Amino acid sequence: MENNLFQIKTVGFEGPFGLLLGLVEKRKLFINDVSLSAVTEDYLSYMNKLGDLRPAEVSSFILVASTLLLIKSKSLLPNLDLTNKEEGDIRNLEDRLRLYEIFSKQSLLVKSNFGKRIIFAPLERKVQAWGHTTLVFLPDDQITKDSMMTFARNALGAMPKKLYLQEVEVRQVISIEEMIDKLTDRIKNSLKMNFTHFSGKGVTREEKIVVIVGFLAMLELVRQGIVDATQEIDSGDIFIERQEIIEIVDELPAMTNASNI
Amino acid sequence: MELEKKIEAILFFKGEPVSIKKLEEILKVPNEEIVEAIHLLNNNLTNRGIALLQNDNHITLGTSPELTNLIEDLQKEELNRDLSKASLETLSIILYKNGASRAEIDYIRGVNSSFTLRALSVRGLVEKTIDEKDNRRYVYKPSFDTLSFMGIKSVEELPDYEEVSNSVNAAAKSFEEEIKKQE
Amino acid sequence: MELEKKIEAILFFKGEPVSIKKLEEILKVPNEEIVEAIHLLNNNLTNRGIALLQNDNHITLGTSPELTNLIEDLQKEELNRDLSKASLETLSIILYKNGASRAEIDYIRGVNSSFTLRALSVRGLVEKTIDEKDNRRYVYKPSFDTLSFMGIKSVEELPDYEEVSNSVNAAAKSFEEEIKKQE
Repeated sequence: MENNLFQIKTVGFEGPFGLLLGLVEKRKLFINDVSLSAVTEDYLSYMNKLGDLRPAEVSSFILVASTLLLIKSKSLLPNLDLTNKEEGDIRNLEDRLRLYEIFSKQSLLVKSNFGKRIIFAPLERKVQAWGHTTLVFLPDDQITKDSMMTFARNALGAMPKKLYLQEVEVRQVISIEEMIDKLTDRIKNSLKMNFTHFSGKGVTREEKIVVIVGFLAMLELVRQGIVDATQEIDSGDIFIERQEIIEIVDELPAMTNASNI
Repeated sequence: MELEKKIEAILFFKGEPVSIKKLEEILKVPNEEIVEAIHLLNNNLTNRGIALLQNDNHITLGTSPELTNLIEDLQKEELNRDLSKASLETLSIILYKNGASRAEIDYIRGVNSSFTLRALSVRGLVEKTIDEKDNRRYVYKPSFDTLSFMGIKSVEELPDYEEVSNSVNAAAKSFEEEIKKQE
Repeated sequence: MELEKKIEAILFFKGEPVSIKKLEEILKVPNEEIVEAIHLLNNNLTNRGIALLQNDNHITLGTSPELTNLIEDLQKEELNRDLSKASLETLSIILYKNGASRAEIDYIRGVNSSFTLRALSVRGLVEKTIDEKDNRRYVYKPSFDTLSFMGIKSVEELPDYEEVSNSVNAAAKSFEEEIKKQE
């Protein structure tokens, strides 16, 4: 159980692709619509436990979730007509996940090679042409008391203090909420209208309905998560102090990208 | 005296990366001759105590990767070999793509990579430069320090480089439009 | 790897004369073998851009004597060039911090400063010394010549010293805290 919680956190920071890839690989599946549909519930239940992430991070999880919902809906309700854009989103997620898988694999190779064999640059030295060894002092008129003060101040001023959350992400989050609402409606309607499609082999109609109702409940949870995230974005300042980020990094053992690279 | 010897002397004197363009200026010979001479120098330095590193139109000299332990004992500073998962992913993208924009990295990883990129920059493992193909955007490139830590003389020596880089570039093409939208 | 290659790498890495006795210690082989290997290395380096210099039981690498003019020109050009913005910024941090490690400078600037520090050292503007508080690391200090060039006797005479210096120290401290988190 504890081990499980730790995993949620770890997988959590690796981002939506890390989580999704982990779930697919855990079932020893290849990346395709069938495997993504199979892990959608797992993905959503992990995601709902990521409540304490920043809105920007939550939004990247939600973006992926919305596509997974499409895939899942299609697998539950084969007569659900997807638009070209929706089909494109699904293909795009599969492709991106395959690309991420490549780098995820290579990063393990980089890890195992990094620092094993090292090529050293020469130490700092005053190499001279043949036979020359001179001690030099070569200043520059640009070095004055005042210029040094200005340069020091500028260097300090250029250190990052704020992180700007892209408005694009905020807008995407909101539209996903709308999308989930629409999707919920669509599924509900399909459920009412299309009982004939629930005659799969080995699965009774009742079982299918149980799956779909459970799925709708999960959608509602995700929708609620988005509402929380967007409210936070709407009411809060979209600038985040750098210090805050570092504190968050401190709280989550897996979120050490800034301090423990 | 042959050109490759002059280049060797210049690299030794400078003790830091020198651009091919700079070598053309110093030696007043055309690009092709420099490139040819670098090739010869690289051959001369095979199986020696010194190695030639090539990265992004710059070259530099370093100690042979086979002598890691010997040289590490000579230097007093401690080396940091730890990289987080986020850093490893980001660095792998930059290495195998041989330079990537932040939008591309974010797109591939599915998360915002700006902190990871800053941490990698501070450690000198990546360099932020203006994209030669499009001067309105930046690209992050692998640094000589990264090659050094990987014990390779150029990115082509990375494990599975050609294979990975081919499949990545093929895949990346279809994403180009979408990445542009995010920039 | 053969002994002469190891010696070549050591000499290249150190960039200063090394005694034969020191080589015996580092490589843990008897004097005769070192002498023999030096002989082989000298042969290898004949007709190359790098040459082996011997003097009084010390050896070092230098550029080939035939290339003296080329290297001297290069040196003049390097030393007469205006300092870059990066160099001036780095110098200002070293001044207001009154001694800073490379990692601290990198952290404040957000980029790797090793080549910049090298340029400042070569011109005698800063000095690299072992940190008295922690002998595993180096600190860069402003040279006396730099202070007198600005017409001051100590860094405290810099404008707004206390305020700016406090900010620089605070920045360096937040770096230290990040480092501690890793340990």
